[in-house]
Amino acid sequence: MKLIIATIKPFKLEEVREALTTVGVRGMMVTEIKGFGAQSGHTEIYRGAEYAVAFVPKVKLEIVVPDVLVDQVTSTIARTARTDKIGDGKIFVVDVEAALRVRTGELNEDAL
Amino acid sequence: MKLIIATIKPFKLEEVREALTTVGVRGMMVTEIKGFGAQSGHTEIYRGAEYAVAFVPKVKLEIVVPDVLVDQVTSTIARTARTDKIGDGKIFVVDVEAALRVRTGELNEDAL
Amino acid sequence: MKLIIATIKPFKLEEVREALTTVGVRGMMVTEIKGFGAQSGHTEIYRGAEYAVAFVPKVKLEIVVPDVLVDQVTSTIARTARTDKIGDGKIFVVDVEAALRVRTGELNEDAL
Amino acid sequence: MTNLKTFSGLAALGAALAAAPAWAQEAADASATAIAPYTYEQIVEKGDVAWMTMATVLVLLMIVPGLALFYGGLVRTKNMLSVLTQVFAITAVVSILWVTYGYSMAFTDGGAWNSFVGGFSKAFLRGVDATTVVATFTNGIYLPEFTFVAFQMTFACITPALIVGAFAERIKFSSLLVFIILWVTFIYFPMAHMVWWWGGPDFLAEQQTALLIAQAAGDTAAADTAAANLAANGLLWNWGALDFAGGTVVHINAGVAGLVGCLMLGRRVGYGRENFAPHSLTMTMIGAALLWVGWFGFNAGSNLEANSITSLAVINTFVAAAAAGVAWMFAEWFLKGHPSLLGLVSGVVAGLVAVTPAAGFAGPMGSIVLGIVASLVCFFFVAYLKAALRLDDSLDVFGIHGIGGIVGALATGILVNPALGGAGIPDYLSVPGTLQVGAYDFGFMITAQLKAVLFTLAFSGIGSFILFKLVDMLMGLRVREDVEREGLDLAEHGEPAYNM
Amino acid sequence: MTNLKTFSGLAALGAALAAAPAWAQEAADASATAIAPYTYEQIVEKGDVAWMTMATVLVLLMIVPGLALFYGGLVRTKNMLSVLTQVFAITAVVSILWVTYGYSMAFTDGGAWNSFVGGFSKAFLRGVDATTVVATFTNGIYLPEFTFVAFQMTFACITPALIVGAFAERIKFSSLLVFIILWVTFIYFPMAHMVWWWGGPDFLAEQQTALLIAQAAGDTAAADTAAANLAANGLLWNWGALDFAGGTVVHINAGVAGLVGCLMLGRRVGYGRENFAPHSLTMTMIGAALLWVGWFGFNAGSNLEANSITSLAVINTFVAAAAAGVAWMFAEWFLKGHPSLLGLVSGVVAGLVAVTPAAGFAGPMGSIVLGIVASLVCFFFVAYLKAALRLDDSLDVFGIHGIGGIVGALATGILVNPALGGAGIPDYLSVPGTLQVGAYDFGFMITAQLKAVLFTLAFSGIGSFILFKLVDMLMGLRVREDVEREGLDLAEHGEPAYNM
Amino acid sequence: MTNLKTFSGLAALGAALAAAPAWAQEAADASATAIAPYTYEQIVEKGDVAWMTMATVLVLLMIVPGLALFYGGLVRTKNMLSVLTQVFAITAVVSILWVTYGYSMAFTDGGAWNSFVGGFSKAFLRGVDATTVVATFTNGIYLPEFTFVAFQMTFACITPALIVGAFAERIKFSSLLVFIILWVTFIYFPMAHMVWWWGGPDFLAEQQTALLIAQAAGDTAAADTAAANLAANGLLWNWGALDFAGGTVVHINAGVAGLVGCLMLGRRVGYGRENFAPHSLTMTMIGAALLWVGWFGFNAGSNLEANSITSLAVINTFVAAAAAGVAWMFAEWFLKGHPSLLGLVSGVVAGLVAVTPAAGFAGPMGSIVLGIVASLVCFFFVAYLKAALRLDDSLDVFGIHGIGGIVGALATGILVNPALGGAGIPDYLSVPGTLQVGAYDFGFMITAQLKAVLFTLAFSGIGSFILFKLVDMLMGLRVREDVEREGLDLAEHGEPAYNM
Ligand SMILES: Nc1ncnc2c1ncn2[C@@H]1O[C@H](COP(=O)(O)OP(=O)(O)O)[C@@H](O)[C@H]1O
Ligand SMILES: Nc1ncnc2c1ncn2[C@@H]1O[C@H](COP(=O)(O)OP(=O)(O)O)[C@@H](O)[C@H]1O
Ligand SMILES: Nc1ncnc2c1ncn2[C@@H]1O[C@H](COP(=O)(O)OP(=O)(O)O)[C@@H](O)[C@H]1O
Repeated sequence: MKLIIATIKPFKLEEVREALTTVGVRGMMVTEIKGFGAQSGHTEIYRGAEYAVAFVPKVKLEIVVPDVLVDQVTSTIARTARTDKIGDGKIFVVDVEAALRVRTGELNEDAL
Repeated sequence: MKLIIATIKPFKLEEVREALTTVGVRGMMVTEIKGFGAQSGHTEIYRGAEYAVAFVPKVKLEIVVPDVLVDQVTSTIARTARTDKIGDGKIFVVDVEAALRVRTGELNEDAL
Repeated sequence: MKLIIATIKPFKLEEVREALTTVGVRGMMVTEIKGFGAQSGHTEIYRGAEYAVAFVPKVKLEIVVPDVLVDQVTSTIARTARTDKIGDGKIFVVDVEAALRVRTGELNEDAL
Repeated sequence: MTNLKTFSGLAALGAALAAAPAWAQEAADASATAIAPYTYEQIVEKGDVAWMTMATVLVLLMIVPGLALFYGGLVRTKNMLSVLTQVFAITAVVSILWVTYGYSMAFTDGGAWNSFVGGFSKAFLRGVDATTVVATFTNGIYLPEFTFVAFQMTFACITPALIVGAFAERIKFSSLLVFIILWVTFIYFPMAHMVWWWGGPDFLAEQQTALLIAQAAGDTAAADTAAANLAANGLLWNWGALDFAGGTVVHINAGVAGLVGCLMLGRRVGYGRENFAPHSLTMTMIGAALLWVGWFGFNAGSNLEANSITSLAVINTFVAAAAAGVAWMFAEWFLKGHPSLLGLVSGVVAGLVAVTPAAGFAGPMGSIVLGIVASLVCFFFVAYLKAALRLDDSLDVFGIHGIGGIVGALATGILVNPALGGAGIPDYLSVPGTLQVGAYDFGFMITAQLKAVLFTLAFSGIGSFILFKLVDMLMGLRVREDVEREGLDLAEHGEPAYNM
Repeated sequence: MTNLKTFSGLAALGAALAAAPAWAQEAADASATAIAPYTYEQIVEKGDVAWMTMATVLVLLMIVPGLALFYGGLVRTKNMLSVLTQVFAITAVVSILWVTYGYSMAFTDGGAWNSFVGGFSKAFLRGVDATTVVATFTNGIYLPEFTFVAFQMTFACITPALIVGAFAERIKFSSLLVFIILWVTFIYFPMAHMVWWWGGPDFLAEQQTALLIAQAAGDTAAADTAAANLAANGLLWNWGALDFAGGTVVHINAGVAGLVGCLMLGRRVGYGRENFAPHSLTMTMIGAALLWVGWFGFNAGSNLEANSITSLAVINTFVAAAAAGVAWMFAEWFLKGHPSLLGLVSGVVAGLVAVTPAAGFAGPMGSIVLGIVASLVCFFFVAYLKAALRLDDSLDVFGIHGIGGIVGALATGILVNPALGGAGIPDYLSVPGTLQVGAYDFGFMITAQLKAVLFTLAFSGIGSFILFKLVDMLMGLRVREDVEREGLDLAEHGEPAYNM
Repeated sequence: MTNLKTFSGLAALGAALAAAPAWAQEAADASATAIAPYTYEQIVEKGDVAWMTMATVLVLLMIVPGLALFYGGLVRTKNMLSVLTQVFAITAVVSILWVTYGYSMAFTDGGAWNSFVGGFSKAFLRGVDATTVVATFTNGIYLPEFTFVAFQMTFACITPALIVGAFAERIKFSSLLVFIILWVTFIYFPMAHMVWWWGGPDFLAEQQTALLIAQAAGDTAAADTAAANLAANGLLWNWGALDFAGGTVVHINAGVAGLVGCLMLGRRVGYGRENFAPHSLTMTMIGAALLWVGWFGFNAGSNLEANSITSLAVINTFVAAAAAGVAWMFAEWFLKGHPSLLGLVSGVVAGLVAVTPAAGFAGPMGSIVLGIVASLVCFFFVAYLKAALRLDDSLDVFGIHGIGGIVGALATGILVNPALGGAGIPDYLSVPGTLQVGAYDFGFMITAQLKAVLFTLAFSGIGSFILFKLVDMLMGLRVREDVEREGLDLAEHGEPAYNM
């Protein structure tokens, strides 16, 4: 199993989630994060005090999938999240050694 | 060392934290996330506009533990977080190559 | 490539980010989390009801870097985040198998 | 001196007199010998000034923070500041227009154009000072003109601010400001004049008496002058339309402008697919509550005096809102499964809108019925029809202010009937110098109200369309798509609402 | 005509007269020859109407958004909307009950039941119109009845809304609505009648004069009628209990009902283990501030006129709240280590509750002392006793309104003493047609206040118990455990408060 | 009886009379034979009481929740409660000081010290009761003294509360409380006395008449007494400085104290490096709106009566704020690229500050100009000069209240000119018993205003410095660095503002 970590633009979340459902993803964890990267943040001015905000709002997806699904999932995310503008995000893949479903005690791929 | 990633129901957090303390866990990172899975979200209606919210609030725990503790920790979480209702959550295990305590510079298992 | 997970004190974020930029880090994901560890939380009192809050606010950084940068990045974080008080945080290193930049389709180290 | 509001029995009577000297002649014959010219004093009472000052403050409270929060809570976090800024800026800009030329356009004689709009004789408040007064609805009782200027200023500010809800989350701020300046100038100030410009009870008594004397004396020229003076009111006032506190001028007017605006700007990006859920119903609750609180200034202040009718308007405003809130809540509970807070407060606002034209005319029981009916009609529109029409009136300006205003305006013509507990149609002419309750004529009243509603729909609808078009051609109405995605707060105003 | 509030010296005197004709006879003998029937005019002053209209608006501001936010901020995010909806819906429902039958039950003569409750002669506000008036506390000065109906309506709305804090985060919305409808009908309307129903100063002067004349003339029948009229007041009023603005009727009444409710519903899931910390003390601060602001309408409005006593009530209300806030803050700082905002505003509310029955009777220095004492007693109850008793009165309805109300009611009997700077006991009978300050009798006053407190505790306690039981049997009072865990907002109202 | 506010034409005249008996003698000769002692009645009108009661409530609304939210929204989340608690606690503490000795220090005769401060004759409100009255600005019209005590109490509460914005996010709560108690005692109460203590129109007419009679009769002793009485006003009042509602006493005073405080406490940790962005502009908007709403009580209440000048003050307050908001918005749009909400509301507050001393003296058009000018000056200070000076006046207390107050005070001297639409300089002496408009003398007026501004800057600046120093030595002003990092909420008050 692999843990796929993807960071995308927030308004793409719904679209990506739907696309992933169709390729068989049945669960994920979604976190609102602040992204730092090539896409630059905005500048805020409060009564003359300027703040350059280095971070932009992003959404991070964490999805554990069986090895066989990895390619399909990454390419689905890549396709759906893409807007061709800077800041579209990244996808990382990390190895997962074990998985467990709390409710049933099922293990590994059965737990996904 | 392993990184144990667990997603549980929010109201179980306090109970799980206490149980883990008793088996020797001395630290963790807790994040509020939106979970997507078999447990379905609710539907909200605003002046006639309906929104089916696909996500349910969950809490994600990330705990780095020495290899010897992995089983005990996962089973403790599994036992404590269980309500036998859909959405009880998952536990994933990922390998960690190194750890460091910022304050002291201690490394690996000493850092936990 | 490695995923460096670091948890630091919130007010150190800006300093750490700047320091990392100078050693060549060009992106990261930042999450506000609740940390549990040796640093104890505070106690709140509401009309006589006391709540000991076990968690303290922390910031979690997740940074994927080429293997060659790992040492420099961890040491930079360790140096900058350090205040010598309890709760300065930890750094963990996890192996990353693949990376992809959504916008361009670039892979692995090119994607960072 | 001048005054607001339509007392239609009288209007009808005045018009009839002007149009039918023969009939009037007969009436005059009977009593001619006894008639002396009508004289009167102008008394200003501090209790009235105290109340009207507070009423003015209450209407400002409705706008900021009231309306700003009510609307702001309903948009997404990323557009919160844009809505707050729009409401705040409109209030500031329009109040300046009001004292420079708006008051004059609404509340002076417009000469040849007097049916439609006033003139510029009081521009920059020229001639308005600490000694000038305006008439109330009671013979002999007057209000300092400054007090009236201030009270009516708040009405001019809130009406355009209501509109922004219809196209929230997508309009360009600069274009909105230009549109609003045009809209109050060409739509609001004339509408206020058409509905609320009249001479006041003493002026009418004076002219009516003069008419009778002239007729008795056979002095046709003097009779014509008096008859013309009796008819020198705003257009809708002369039609005999009743509007206690602004059902047509404020609510239908803003509702239609909103409808036109949301159609011309088009639907929001993501409409029907993305979650547009309110970012903070807490803020919406605060806003709705302050609207309710402030609305007592709006409705009961429109009585211009602190007397028992003021309190009647308070009770009507209270129970119509309450009944409407409860009605919406139960309708939603029954048909959609949950009694939501948003439903409850939407009902309250719908009830407040509907009772506005009726506040001093209906009785408390009539107001309860009015609240329930208006609420259910608005609920049906907003919860079913709007979705069916795929109308993206973001915050239901038309669905609540437009529809609620129409129901209220029509119902006012019914509930004013004393047989239904209403206050009856005011008649200042039969016994000049006193306020009589005129005979209630269902056909006349409902026609007058219907004409007023249709006129407002047409005038505001067409006028707003032209102005939106103009501004669109000049500078574009809508923000770019990526600005809309990012949110107007950062893109247009350079700040996020929250840094928590 | 009718009026509110207890002027006990007079009540005592009236009762004495009715009970002891012999004594009265003697008094009569002395002056019989000189007595003429008492006549009076009914003057309505616009300054009073202006103030009472604003006072009415201020009390609504206390409820929504005031109380709603004060309570809402104290619950967890997941229950925010439920509290807001409860407060809003109760206000809407009760206002409708008020105009349909509540006003009549509270403020009309109840015939045989008159000691306890009024009748239905003014149901649907029948007979109340723009010309009817009610007495104030000054001879000859009257208020439009509509004004009084509106002002008292807000009292009827806020009292049941106060109760919901006691069992917040666990009650079923439908059951709550049913309970509240029963509660105002069987507890609140009668209580208001028992404490505030009296004839007004002119009526009493008239009857007292008639009594003396009849006694001088030896006309026993007429004397009996007059004596009966003098005693035709509410039960607690006749006991001579003082309650300027509702210490018993509103605060003790709601506090006890809350206590009974929280005991019957049981503790919240997770009580003592989970963190029930307030989700937004910012909202609680806004609510507390608006309670303070609105309370001037509540307390100073209860004077019914705009005169120097109104301002005395303003000062008392201000400084009692301030002193109570400071006292709680320092007590907490000293005993718990921090001066918290929640402590400060809890003290302010406790002070406001305590000064309510005393607002027009005490002097400013007495009010400061009252604020401090009430605050410390409430603090002790809430911060120590409540925990010891494991009482889950979620938002301290009993701890603040119940306890604070009891302290205030008893203290009113002491602070009214002119020797302590108080206004003294009103006496309208010694010199009919004028308001005299009666002699202060500590034993009598403290007994009267104590009786009033105990009666309210018993009546409201037992009555509320029966009504809770009934509703529980009918439909269950409490939500299911998983609903409570998920939060009432989503489960009961289908919305979350925030989507940030 | 006593009263507030500077009517400088009269002050100047009074001073001249006292100083120049010879000149007065001549004046006296002309009319001596006809002069009778001046007698007058003291009429209290309920309309005035109604309005002033509401004005009092409105000023409290400005403080809590108004000012608390305006400031609170601008700080970081971790310091939210500290700001709310500071504002709330100051209000509570100062109100108690006010009734115990503050009112007496401000509004009684100070004997030998009378130019600078009053005495303790009314400490604990001794001698103030339901029958005592104070003068208004109209001959023969009086206000219950309780009403005046309550209204002025709110001014005493808001002024110190304004200061806390200057050193928000770093002051120790205990030290702040001690400082504020000292500050109101040694700075505010004397300032109020110096600017607002005078005898009232009837007292002046009485003394002026007595002076003329004494001079005609050649009774030097009596003439000297009368002349002394005419001059027995506060220092700045005698200089002829105009301050309708507190430009000097409240705004410059608080602004300077804030400036001194922020310099003495030093900059916040992280100044210039960390992001100090406001945590909730929504709260700031609510606060700004409530400041605007409540400011009508502040400015129009300062008229003490409900008449046309009240409404003039309402209009001026409305349009000055509006113009100032729009001016700041456009300046920011043009120079910084975005029209921000914070800019808009900052402008509104700057306009409100500036119009405060002018509210009843200027005309509406003058007020618009004043709003624009004051706003641009404040904008320039806050957006450019402050950054250049690296001044960490956290919430711009000096930049808005200090600077705006100075612009307003000076402009008042200009805009009062009837040639510019102003109300003119009041003169009660030329025709004793009536209010005349005195001749306008630019040089005199601007000098008087400038002297008042400079005196306030010096008195408040030096006095505040000494008090800050004292408290710093005694107990330290600033929290420890780690407390500042963690946030004052948890460290000082033991609670976080939000648990969402
Ligand atoms: N494949 C997955 N990868 C990552 N997280 C998952 C995955 N599947 C489920 N989750 C997480 O586990 C939570 C519970 O899963 P769900 O399918 O709803 O119920 P159950 O735990 O009973 O199987 C989800 O809300 C989500 O946060
Ligand atoms: N090295 C990295 N490690 C972890 N996350 C990264 C890294 N680089 C970028 N990111 C994440 O990806 C997001 C997008 O990256 P960015 O450089 O802005 O644009 P692009 O995706 O077009 O290359 C960032 O906001 C950040 O959240
Ligand atoms: N075993 C662990 N796994 C994951 N995170 C941990 C672990 N131990 C500590 N942490 C994180 O590190 C933070 C700091 O740890 P703590 O024990 O408080 O102090 P120190 O860093 O000085 O050892 C914690 O708040 C928590 O977020």
